[in-house]
Amino acid sequence: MLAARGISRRFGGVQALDGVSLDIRAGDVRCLAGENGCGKSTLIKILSGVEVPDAGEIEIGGTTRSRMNPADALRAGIQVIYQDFSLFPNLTVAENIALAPLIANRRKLVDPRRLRARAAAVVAELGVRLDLDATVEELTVADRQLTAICRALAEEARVLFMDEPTTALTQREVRALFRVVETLRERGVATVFVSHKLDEVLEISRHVTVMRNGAVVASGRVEEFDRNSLGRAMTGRDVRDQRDAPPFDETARPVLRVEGLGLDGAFEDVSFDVAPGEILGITGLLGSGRSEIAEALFGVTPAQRGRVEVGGAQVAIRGIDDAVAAGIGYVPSDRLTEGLFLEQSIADNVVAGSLDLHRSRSGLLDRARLARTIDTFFAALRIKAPSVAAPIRSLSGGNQQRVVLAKWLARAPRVLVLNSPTVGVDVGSKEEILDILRREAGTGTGVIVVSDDIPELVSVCHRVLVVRRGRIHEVIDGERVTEDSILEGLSS
Amino acid sequence: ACGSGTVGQSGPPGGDRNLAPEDMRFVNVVKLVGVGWFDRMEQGVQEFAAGTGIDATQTGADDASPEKQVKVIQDLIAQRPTAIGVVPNSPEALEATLERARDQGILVVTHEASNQENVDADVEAFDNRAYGAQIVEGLASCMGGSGQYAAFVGNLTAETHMEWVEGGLEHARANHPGMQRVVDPIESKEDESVAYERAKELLATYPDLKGFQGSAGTDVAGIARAVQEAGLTDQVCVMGTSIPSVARKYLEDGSIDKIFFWDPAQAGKAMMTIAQRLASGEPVEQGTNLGIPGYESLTVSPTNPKAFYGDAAIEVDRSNIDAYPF
Amino acid sequence: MNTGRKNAAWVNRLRGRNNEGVLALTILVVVALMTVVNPDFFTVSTLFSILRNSLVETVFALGVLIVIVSGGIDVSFPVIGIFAGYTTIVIAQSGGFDPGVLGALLIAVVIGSLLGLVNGGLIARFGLPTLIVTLGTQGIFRGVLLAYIGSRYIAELPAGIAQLSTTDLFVVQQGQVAARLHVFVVPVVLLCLAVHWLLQRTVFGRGVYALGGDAESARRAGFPVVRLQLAIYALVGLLAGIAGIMHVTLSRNANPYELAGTELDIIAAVVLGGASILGGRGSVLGTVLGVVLIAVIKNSLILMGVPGTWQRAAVGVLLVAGVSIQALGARRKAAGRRAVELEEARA
Amino acid sequence: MTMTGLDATTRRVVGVLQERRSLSRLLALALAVLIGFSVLSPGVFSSVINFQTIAFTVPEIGLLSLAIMVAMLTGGIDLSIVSIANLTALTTATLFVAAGGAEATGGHAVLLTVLFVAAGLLVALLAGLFNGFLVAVVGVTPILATLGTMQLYNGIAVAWTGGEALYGMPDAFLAIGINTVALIPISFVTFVLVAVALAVLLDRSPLGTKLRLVGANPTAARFSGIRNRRVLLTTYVVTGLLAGIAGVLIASRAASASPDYGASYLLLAIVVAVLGGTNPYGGFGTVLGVVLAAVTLEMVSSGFNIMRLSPFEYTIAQGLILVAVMVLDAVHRRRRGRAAPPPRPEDPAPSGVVKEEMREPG
Ligand SMILES: Nc1ncnc2c1ncn2[C@@H]1O[C@H](COP(=O)(O)OP(=O)(O)OP(=O)(O)O)[C@@H](O)[C@H]1O
Ligand SMILES: Nc1ncnc2c1ncn2[C@@H]1O[C@H](COP(=O)(O)OP(=O)(O)OP(=O)(O)O)[C@@H](O)[C@H]1O
Ligand SMILES: [Mg+2]
Ligand SMILES: [Mg+2]
Repeated sequence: MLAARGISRRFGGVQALDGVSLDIRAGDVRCLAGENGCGKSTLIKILSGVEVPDAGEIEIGGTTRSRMNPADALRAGIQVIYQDFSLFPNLTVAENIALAPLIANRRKLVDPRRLRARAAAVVAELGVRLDLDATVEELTVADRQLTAICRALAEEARVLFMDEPTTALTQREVRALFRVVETLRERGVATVFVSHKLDEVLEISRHVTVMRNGAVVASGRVEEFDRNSLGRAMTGRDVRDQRDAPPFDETARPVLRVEGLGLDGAFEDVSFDVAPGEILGITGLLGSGRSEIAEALFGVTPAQRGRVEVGGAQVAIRGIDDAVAAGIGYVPSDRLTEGLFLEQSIADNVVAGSLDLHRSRSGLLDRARLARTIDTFFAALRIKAPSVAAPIRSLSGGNQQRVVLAKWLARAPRVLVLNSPTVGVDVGSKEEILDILRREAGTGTGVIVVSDDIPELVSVCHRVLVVRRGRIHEVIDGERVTEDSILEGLSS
Repeated sequence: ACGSGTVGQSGPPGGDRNLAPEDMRFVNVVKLVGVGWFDRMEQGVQEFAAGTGIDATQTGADDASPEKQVKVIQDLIAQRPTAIGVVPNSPEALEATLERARDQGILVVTHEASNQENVDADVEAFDNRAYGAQIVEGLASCMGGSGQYAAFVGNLTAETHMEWVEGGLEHARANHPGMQRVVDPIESKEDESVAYERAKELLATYPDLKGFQGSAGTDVAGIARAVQEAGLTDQVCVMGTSIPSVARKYLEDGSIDKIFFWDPAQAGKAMMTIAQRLASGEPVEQGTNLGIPGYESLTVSPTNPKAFYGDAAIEVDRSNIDAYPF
Repeated sequence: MNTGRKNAAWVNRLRGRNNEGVLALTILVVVALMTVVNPDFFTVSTLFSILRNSLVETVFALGVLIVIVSGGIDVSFPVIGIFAGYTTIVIAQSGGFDPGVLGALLIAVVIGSLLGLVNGGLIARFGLPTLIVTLGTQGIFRGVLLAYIGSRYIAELPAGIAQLSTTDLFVVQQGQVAARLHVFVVPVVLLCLAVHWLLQRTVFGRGVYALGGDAESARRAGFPVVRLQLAIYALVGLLAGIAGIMHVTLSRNANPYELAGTELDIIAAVVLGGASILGGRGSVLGTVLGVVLIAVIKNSLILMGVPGTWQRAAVGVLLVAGVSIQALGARRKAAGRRAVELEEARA
Repeated sequence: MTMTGLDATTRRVVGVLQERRSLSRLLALALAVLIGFSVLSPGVFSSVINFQTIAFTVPEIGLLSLAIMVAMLTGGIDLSIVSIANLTALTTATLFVAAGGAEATGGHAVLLTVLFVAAGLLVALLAGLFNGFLVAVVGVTPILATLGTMQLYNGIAVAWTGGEALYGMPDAFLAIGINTVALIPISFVTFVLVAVALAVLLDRSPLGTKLRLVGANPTAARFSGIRNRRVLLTTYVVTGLLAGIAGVLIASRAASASPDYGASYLLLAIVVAVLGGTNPYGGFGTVLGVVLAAVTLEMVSSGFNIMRLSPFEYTIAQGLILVAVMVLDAVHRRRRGRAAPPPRPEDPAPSGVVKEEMREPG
């Protein structure tokens, strides 16, 4: 139905794809797995006409071509949920969903009522809740992802590519999506699914293709793989996956103490301590208030009530500046918007938060020290890039996230708050990032991980707070931190 | 230095070059090139060149900004012409540049800049205040010697325009006590549409307004449009500086009553002729006859011994418009 | 709680997607203030006069709106306008024929579109930054106009146009002064409606918004981005051509030195009208209000009795105040939206 | 290349590559212009006096272009620079007139000059601060804020002087604009010193990097603990000061101050800034590039004047240069072929990255 033959693509010094071949048959659900930067997205972009390959052929519906453009691909029935969504932030959800088909059908006029009706039908079919008249930029990341999914389903597709479609979704929405995939499969639509969540991969797909460094290294029926073998195929080594929360001094004075924190409409009466070296997890369903707590601690949307003590001294967090001054660092969940300067270099991104700490006595930047800092973190965090001068835009997700981490580690914060730190990060990188957190905690930093990735919480956290409806519902600690107990806390 | 009101007695600056006409090069730098007024001036310069055999040309910038004119003159300095004529956009902004030109032995003759310091001579078509008085006298006779009038200038920073307007106001105060100027001079930004808008606003604000004095060439045209549209062609007098090509249509339909100007061709010729006299060591002084209509007997300015006035103002109304084809 | 939310939504609706409401309110406040200072301000004649002063700017602003919404910027449009307007007159004169109103319009539109296509071609073909291209072409166009087509003031327009110059839609006699509404308000209103329809109801128009929202996404969604950009800049040129011939007609002469230099004012009016300089946002209504606000500010100072030497400063003060009110209003709106969002998250 | 030998701030960004390329292209252009005109008009273009002329004219436009560049680094623009320059000049001139400064000589004159220039620059600083206030605190889009203040500052200048130009500065002051040291105009020396200082500020101080980061992504800057408001305020103070220094040079060269000087500089300064490789949408730009661009355009303009070409032809040439440089760049980029296309300055950030001033509580 759609096939790639020997596709290669080079970006500057990076061989993103190196002779990749792939066959997609009607009714197949094929998973593309691989570490960050192994070329999954690039392959999808080439098959959907967004990127042009250096070499190789694309076979579609019996004809062979060396390149395509997006319109060709759309007309051939190829739909894509892009990793970065590729939505129009300034248009409404309805338009984002139903506009593209009009172009493919070469229509000239837009009838807003029909357009909205079409979008409504798609949203209903998927069984999700979306405000059709909201502009996409007002949406949460999860709703944006849903919008991107709906758009791909608006047209009858023959091949549907989903590049990490579930990163921001809740269980319930993931279920709904899987049901749709199943229906499409029955109708003969082929789906190519990319995800770093191995459980999902094993659950939804029929076939698995594993890529590494731009080449296919394993391919087969899903039954031939399990978590471990899949991880090994992707990374070339065994991926450790068990709980490892290094010990810390529980009696030490807390580095962070939060008492009675409250913000109208978001959370209420939130109190907890974090000891130096402790890794505290905060979890909850989407909309439970977990993210808002993190944002309040960093002063993005400050709390209205309650007190915060850092290192024993009370601090009033009225804005980001207060939080930074108090020694709090924050790794946001939306790293593209809030974490990174995409066009700027790795070097600039790493030091963006600590420029003032790198002054020499003259008040100018101490360039030697600055270079040392950059190189130290570039090496210590094992950021994969040709040089520190490379723009962030050219890095893979896992590496981008390491840069955001480096930015805060360079300030040596007393408390580091991370919001969904491993979203879209491959299993290998994820384990390395968690290791970085363990090491950082080892230096006496208090670490707070806000996440809904339960295995991840189990892996690193000493203690997990479960938030429901804006309140701390349960505190799970010590040996009780298991996937089951957290799931129970979330759903009970 | 020369309180006597004579320039050029000491011979040309930069040593006794005593050049033959064909070895001389004169360049006239105008406010901006391409517009009717300065095209007409260029004709004068060309006539001068043809008559004397001197290589005389005209140049300027593409808009009337002082900084561009400075640049044009500075670039000329590198070419060392014998003399430059300058019609400054902003006399004060040119002082240092003109000084540099003179330091390089270049003769400098200006026009429309009676207070310019770093010049060898300045020639004016007339005394600006007297000219302003002449315009307001015309307005007075049209308005019957009394009533409200308003005055426009191209820019509040344009010194000559301000002198015409103030000279006119003094004349009215002294001779026509019944005449009142209603507001400070209004700025048209040398833009006809602005003059039009302002005139409309003035007519709305001062229902008894009976006269307008324009200064920029397009002022009277804009004012005339406003007056005509308000149906007040016969009730309101419009006069001021302009050129026939701009004003012709309104003079013919009566919405402009009279325009005043001087012939730029003659002025350009006068500048070049003075430059030539200075270059060949002939003096210019009170009473000098340049042999150009309007410049047959120069008057020394009472305030600046290097500035000379002609008597070249021209009044044009419907009856004699056809004599001025520019 | 619920009513609070409804109120917030209602207030947001009133403000409009692009803050048009705040702008309208600002205009009302300014007009009210002026009327208090000088009761004579509030007359039909003032109204007509402000409308007339906004005609040409509005047409230019429509073009600027389209290009700004598409995420680009064009600073060459006034030069294109006067190029088209002046050249049309030169053609008529040298050809010794009277093209009539429609003929003149046609010539101007063709010239404007062609020049716009030059911009579009450079931008779309080579993927160049729009500001830089149009800065370059405005110099080229202006130079070509003045050097090779003409630099003289032309006082006599072809008869058809000359007649249109003084054609009014209607005239209201007010004491000594007659208030006239020029017939051009009709085509300008039609143009506004047409551009509104184009932007809101056609795939092309939504493509302009999509392009301004995210160019790469637009490409991925199958929009023919290159053709879209060509069309956008040609359209800006076309509108500039119309504005240029209108300007010549209204001023009853053709002066090639005019218009150049007004680009920043018009861009500012469009941005004031709620269009985002970063693209993707803006409306015809907002644009018209932006143009009108600036016209009100600039054309009422004599009526206000502001002395000549203070007029420029007064325009500055009013402009700064106007844009500040608008900015504060936009900020409130963002804050309001966040409150609603939080509540919904909890609900 | 050793990692440690690399210096963080100099090798920032692609940038690095891209900027170097645009710099070398500009340099090639400058040399071509220099050689071209020297051949076409031997003895005149390449004369000392002509280079001196160019050195006299570059500082004013160069400083104003640098001001535009600084504003563009943050993704903004400052349209009020020419008004600020004139306001500065008028302040200094007014003080000289009031103090009867024209007659001052020797040490007294020097003292007055220092004092009054400082006062002028203070006015420039305040004007810049007000721009910064509008942009950073009130949240007005820079193009709107500075369009308003451009009119406002110019209006204040007109009201203050009644439109007349002011004279009466002592020779000690005029020396700045007129005198030369070893054939090099003092104003050019001043310009070079200011440019070097600015380069140090932008490349070596924390502020420089912050400025670019705020321009690149204001939201991420806030989330990195950068105080956007303070950075923006400083930005517009710096542009104001640069404009102020330009104003001092203008006044000392023209021996006078007027509210209407330099109107044509505004668009030209924008042209020079973008020709010098500044990205109008923020994040990229170098002092060296802008200086090179200013010198190049001034040379072209001189060459055209000397060749007796009409100013209209120069306008055309200026536009052609701008477009040609950009087109060459684009073609070159394509020919490099398969390499990743450097992000177009215009490409809005990928979806999700909404370039919007970040929500700032309180
Ligand atoms: N436009 C680009 N310019 C330069 N390099 C690029 C570009 N796009 C991708 N790359 C590089 O190509 C390689 C493959 O990237 P790709 O996005 O396909 O990875 P991926 O497998 O999708 O990773 P992830 O799981 O993080 O999404 C990476 O090294 C990336 O840095
Ligand atoms: N002009 C339009 N504006 C908005 N939406 C449209 C428009 N035309 C079609 N659509 C929507 O796009 C969807 C797919 O288009 P398609 O051409 O298959 O529909 P259709 O029902 O066959 O239309 P038609 O009867 O006009 O041919 C339709 O469900 C419709 O809701
Ligand atoms: Mg990917
Ligand atoms: Mg159909």
